[in-house]
Amino acid sequence: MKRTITVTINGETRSDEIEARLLLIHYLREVVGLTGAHIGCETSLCGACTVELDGKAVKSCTMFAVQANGRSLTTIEGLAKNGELHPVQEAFWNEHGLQCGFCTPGMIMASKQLLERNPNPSEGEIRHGIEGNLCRCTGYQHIVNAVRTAAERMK
Amino acid sequence: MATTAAPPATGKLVGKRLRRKEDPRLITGTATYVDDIKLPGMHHACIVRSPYAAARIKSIDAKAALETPGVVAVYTGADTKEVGPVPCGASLPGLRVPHHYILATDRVYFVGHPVAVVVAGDKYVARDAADSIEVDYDVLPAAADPEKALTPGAPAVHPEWPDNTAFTYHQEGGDIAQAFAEADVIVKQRITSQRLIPTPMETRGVVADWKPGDKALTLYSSTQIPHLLRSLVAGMLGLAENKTRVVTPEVGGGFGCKLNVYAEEALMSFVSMKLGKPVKWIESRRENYVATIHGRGHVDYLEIAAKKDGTILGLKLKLIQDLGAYHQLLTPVIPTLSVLMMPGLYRFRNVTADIVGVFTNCVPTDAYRGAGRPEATHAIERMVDMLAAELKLDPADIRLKNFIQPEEFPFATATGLTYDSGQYDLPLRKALEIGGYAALRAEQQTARVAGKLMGIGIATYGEICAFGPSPATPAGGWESATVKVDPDGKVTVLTGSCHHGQGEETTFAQIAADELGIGLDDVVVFRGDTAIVQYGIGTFGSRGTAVGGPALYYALQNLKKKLKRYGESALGSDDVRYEAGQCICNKTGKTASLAQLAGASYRALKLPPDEEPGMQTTFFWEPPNFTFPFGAHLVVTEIDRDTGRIEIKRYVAVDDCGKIINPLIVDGQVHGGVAQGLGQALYEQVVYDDNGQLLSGELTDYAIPKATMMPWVESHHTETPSPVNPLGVKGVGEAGTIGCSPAVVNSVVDALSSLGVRHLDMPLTPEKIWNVIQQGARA
Amino acid sequence: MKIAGTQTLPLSRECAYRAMQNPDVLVQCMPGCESLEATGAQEYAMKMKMALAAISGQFQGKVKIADAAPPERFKLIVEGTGKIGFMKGEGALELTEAGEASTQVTYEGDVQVGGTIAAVGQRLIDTTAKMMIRKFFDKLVEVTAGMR
Amino acid sequence: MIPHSFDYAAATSFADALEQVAAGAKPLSGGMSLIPMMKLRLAAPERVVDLGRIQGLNYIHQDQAGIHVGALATHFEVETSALLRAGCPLLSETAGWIGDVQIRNRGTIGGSVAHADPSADYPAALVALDARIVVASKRGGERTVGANDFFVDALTTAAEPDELVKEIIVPVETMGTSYQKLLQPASGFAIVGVAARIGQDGHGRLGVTGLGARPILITDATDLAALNTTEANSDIHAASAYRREMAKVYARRAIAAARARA
Repeated sequence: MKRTITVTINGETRSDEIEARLLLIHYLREVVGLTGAHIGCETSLCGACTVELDGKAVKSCTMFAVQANGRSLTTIEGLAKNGELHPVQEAFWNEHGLQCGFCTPGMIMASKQLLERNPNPSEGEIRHGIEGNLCRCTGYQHIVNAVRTAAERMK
Repeated sequence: MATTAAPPATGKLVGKRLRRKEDPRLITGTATYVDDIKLPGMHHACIVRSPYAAARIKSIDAKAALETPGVVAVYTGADTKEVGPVPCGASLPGLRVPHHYILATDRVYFVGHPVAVVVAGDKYVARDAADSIEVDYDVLPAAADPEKALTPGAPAVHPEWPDNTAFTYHQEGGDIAQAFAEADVIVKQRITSQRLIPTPMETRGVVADWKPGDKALTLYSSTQIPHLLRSLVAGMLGLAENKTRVVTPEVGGGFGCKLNVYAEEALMSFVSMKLGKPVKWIESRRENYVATIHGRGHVDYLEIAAKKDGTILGLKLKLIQDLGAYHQLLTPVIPTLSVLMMPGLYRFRNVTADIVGVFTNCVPTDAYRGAGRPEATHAIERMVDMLAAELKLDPADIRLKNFIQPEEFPFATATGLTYDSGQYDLPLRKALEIGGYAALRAEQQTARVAGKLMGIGIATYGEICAFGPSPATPAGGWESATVKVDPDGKVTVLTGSCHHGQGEETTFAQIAADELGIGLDDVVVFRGDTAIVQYGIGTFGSRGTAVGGPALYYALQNLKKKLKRYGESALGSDDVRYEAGQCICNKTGKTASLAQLAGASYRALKLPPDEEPGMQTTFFWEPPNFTFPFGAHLVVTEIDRDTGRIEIKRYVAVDDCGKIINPLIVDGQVHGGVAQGLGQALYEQVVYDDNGQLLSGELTDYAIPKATMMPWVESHHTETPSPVNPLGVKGVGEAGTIGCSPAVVNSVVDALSSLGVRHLDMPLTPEKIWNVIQQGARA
Repeated sequence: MKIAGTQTLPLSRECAYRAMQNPDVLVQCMPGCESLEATGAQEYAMKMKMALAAISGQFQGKVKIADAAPPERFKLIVEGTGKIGFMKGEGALELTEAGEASTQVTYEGDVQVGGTIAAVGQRLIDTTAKMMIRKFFDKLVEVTAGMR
Repeated sequence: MIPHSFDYAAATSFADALEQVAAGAKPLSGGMSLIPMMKLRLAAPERVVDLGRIQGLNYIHQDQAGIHVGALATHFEVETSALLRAGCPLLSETAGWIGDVQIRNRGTIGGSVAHADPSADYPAALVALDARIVVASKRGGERTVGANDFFVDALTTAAEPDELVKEIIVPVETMGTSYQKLLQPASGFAIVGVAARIGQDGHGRLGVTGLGARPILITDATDLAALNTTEANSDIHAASAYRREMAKVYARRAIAAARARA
């Protein structure tokens, strides 16, 4: 049975008719056409699908799209404003916080959440803040650097 | 911590710590990976896989699936028998190659073996229908462990070869009998290098798009080898290569597991050709763990012979390689790379090695980051440490004593290689200095007195990179580059390398910009589309920059020659030089810019003598040799006696990858490599039960390192240029992985040596260490 | 996976043995078992619905009793396959008298699990198997209460 | 990755949720356990009732009975609640160990407690705290179950199929507390986790998760002998013997840390 949901995504409100079992990540990627968030597992461990739901980082593979009805989402595509990269994006670029880039959108969203809650994180706090996001390329060190420099920028 | 910035407008870019050109699309979520491709009329495939490691297929009932609304087709092995087989690119004398159908026909050989494919307009529907397919299996006994598979009476993986032996291989050099006869001491050990799952964050994925009108196939695949994939898939399907196009979009990590040709690539092509519609298949992580190759899977029996003073005389190896059920593209050659690397950085010239390749009812093994070299290095570096312990020598001293010396290069090894260049003591001495080795040893003494288990581990490694001279590789070991200058003077590089995260859009642009004297932003680097890029080999074996880079360099030299000839024509002089983005007349000082020269070449009004119009060159470069990077890693650990948990207190990596094009990217490669080496050393482990069920079948049970599990890596370098190529580069993709695992294990064994421990196999889980400590305490 | 344990039943050994061979008793005691239909001597086709919190799945399989040596020992073989995986358990049960109307059952066996449940359920398989055995015996005590 | 079809309804109130659960719907709270199982098709409920839109059930407030934590309070809310951090820091500390940031943002205490995963973190704290779990049904109204009685077996609680967890009541703390956890590195679940409440005299109680099918309560923290005989789980990540020893090691650590805070 299909139902209609209304969601605000990156500031724009839209309505779609969907199946109850449609996962939020599939809704974003295939219905809305925002393919920035990725799918890297089915056990909610990799974090590649991380988006913000009402300001909180969530794994969009572990939510049904119906659960987002009436709520507000921010995806990686919504971070840059007026052609200006978000400081976390800029920092990932400057510090080489990515290689293949597949985990990067989720990693950036998790890092953004981390800095919103803790503007001055230690190395350990950064590592804990992104432990829900797996990266197989970087060994995380340049990501840690990126979050640190983003924190500086955002002060 | 060095912060990078936008590159300078001009000046030398090679050697600079520059941020990457490819990143803007990746950090904004606007890059295109396979799963992001959406074609008109596209259908979705779901694959039914065997839950059994060994079974006869009695029947397949797809009636319910075919009746599911939205399902357009179901295919089984009976439909696809004519396609393929899945290719094995390796040839070894006497190699037994089972016929590898793209879908199982009468029998399944491993958990995950594809049995049927369901196609529907909607992927949710395809998944539902796949569930309704009933396969009746007659379950057979399985052989899941390579050593057990070799014992008489073990279940035969392939009934036609009851001994489960796919091949045996022997190589020797020098006089091993003499070496062992002269030895004062012989150390023996069984050392395993466990099966690992490569786990790129992006699983595999394929979109096949058959255009019935053109009778042409476009195959989008997350692969490291687009051109080889085109050749091989075209062959599997009986298509002409010029009617087969492979497009490699963004690739979310490969680490060797996408250096392959998989059943699904041909299967989706087959389906698209049958249906005349584009078909997408995206591997789930579950599938990725059971159906994409695994790495490693060694059991090594080693013996090292030495003099009392620590001089190494020779090494014997018996290597049992777990191949899995089939040969994928390079499966049987991976252990032969281990044999090539057996001498490591050491001067001894006597080796003998025997490999037994064993079939098991498990997913095939193949290249995973380092492919054969981490296994070899791990074994040698453990043996050297055990030898040092036996002789009560310092592990650093015994290495320094045995290193090949700088004046001995090029050095011919006992395994038939010629090492290009090296100053092997440099990274070790540097690592010891940075680590404060003497002070660490003193600290360790104090710690021991206080009852603490502190360890200091050293591993030095040599690597064989830049695969490779064509005679040494199944498909050709050269690489290609095209450089095009458009009429506006902007430059496009088409490389046959197929980077997937290594940053070659940036490093290649640095090389091109420097050679042409233009800015980084004036260069675009393009790869991964066989319809656009000239034939190439691909990115693996640390060859991207080490083989693709020189190809680009030579293409640029030819381009500069051509530019000079146009410059001579434009400036009316034969005394012209190309410099800083323009041709300059040495006599008059008059100049013609790159844009003017390129423009003139396309207008073709004043063609230089014997010159063709257009400003483009292509170069296929055949490397004369491999390159041999090297390095030293030093790891300080402390072990919690109560729990067996290992804490890494210091990690110092000194890597020599020849000339460095971009230090930022090189550090990133080292960090990532170390993470994968550390994964093997401490966490990662494929667990098959005796029936061939994969128990570590998801990220919930297979632990790749998280941010919290990684130490801070102090990454340093020495730079010994390679004489093999004009850039002096050697390659760095696999270095960290190779150096890491022996350094970590040596450190942990060092920490536990006071309890009488001389060797431990990976992964060093807390439970394993705790058990060792309990035994030590009892002893 | 190896399983082993002991359980005391408040029944005489003969009684306990008979109960454990009785398909009407087994169907009630095996967690999730919906039906047992005889397909041969001491061999039954089984339908089972496993439900453990949210985890659920239908299994089809068979139950077989082998090596019967009444009233001392027998072998119980249970196999089931379903969409979420398959399991095969083989256990040797030994009954010893433990006083009047009390029997100690010692079991030892091996459980194989495959498919999705094996690949993703590692953390829970051991716990679940033990729980199923516990439930089996608890129910056996309950069901046989009137048989004394 | 793709679940079976199901009927979905969002509960408009707790009463509505009870009605739907009584009619056979599977409750969906944060979904952190249920949705992965549905994606792997290990779970296939025909009807799902979404509790996520019930207003106000994520409360955390204090009265004479203790601190009341509404079932829909997320792990993040429990972790960061000023009231809990001051009044029942053990629960906050334990919440901070669950999964990762994203999971703590979505997962709820009610969902976790109802799921009763043998490796979950909360059960250790709840039995140590002697917390009370309020469950409710349309049929029988509300009843309160002590935590140690609530966790019955692996994935099995004292709640009937038509009952939902409504709130958890924890005491206002008078002792020093600590939660210490040995992580399984892949999943982040506890190989063992020990919650301790210890007085200055070193006496107190412990809750242990991960060791057995259900959390183990030790009422006398000076005597860990019970851990020697408890049935201990075994899997590819830790054999029984190691788990048992680690339970003792982490118990000692939790006791020491808790006592230091007493």
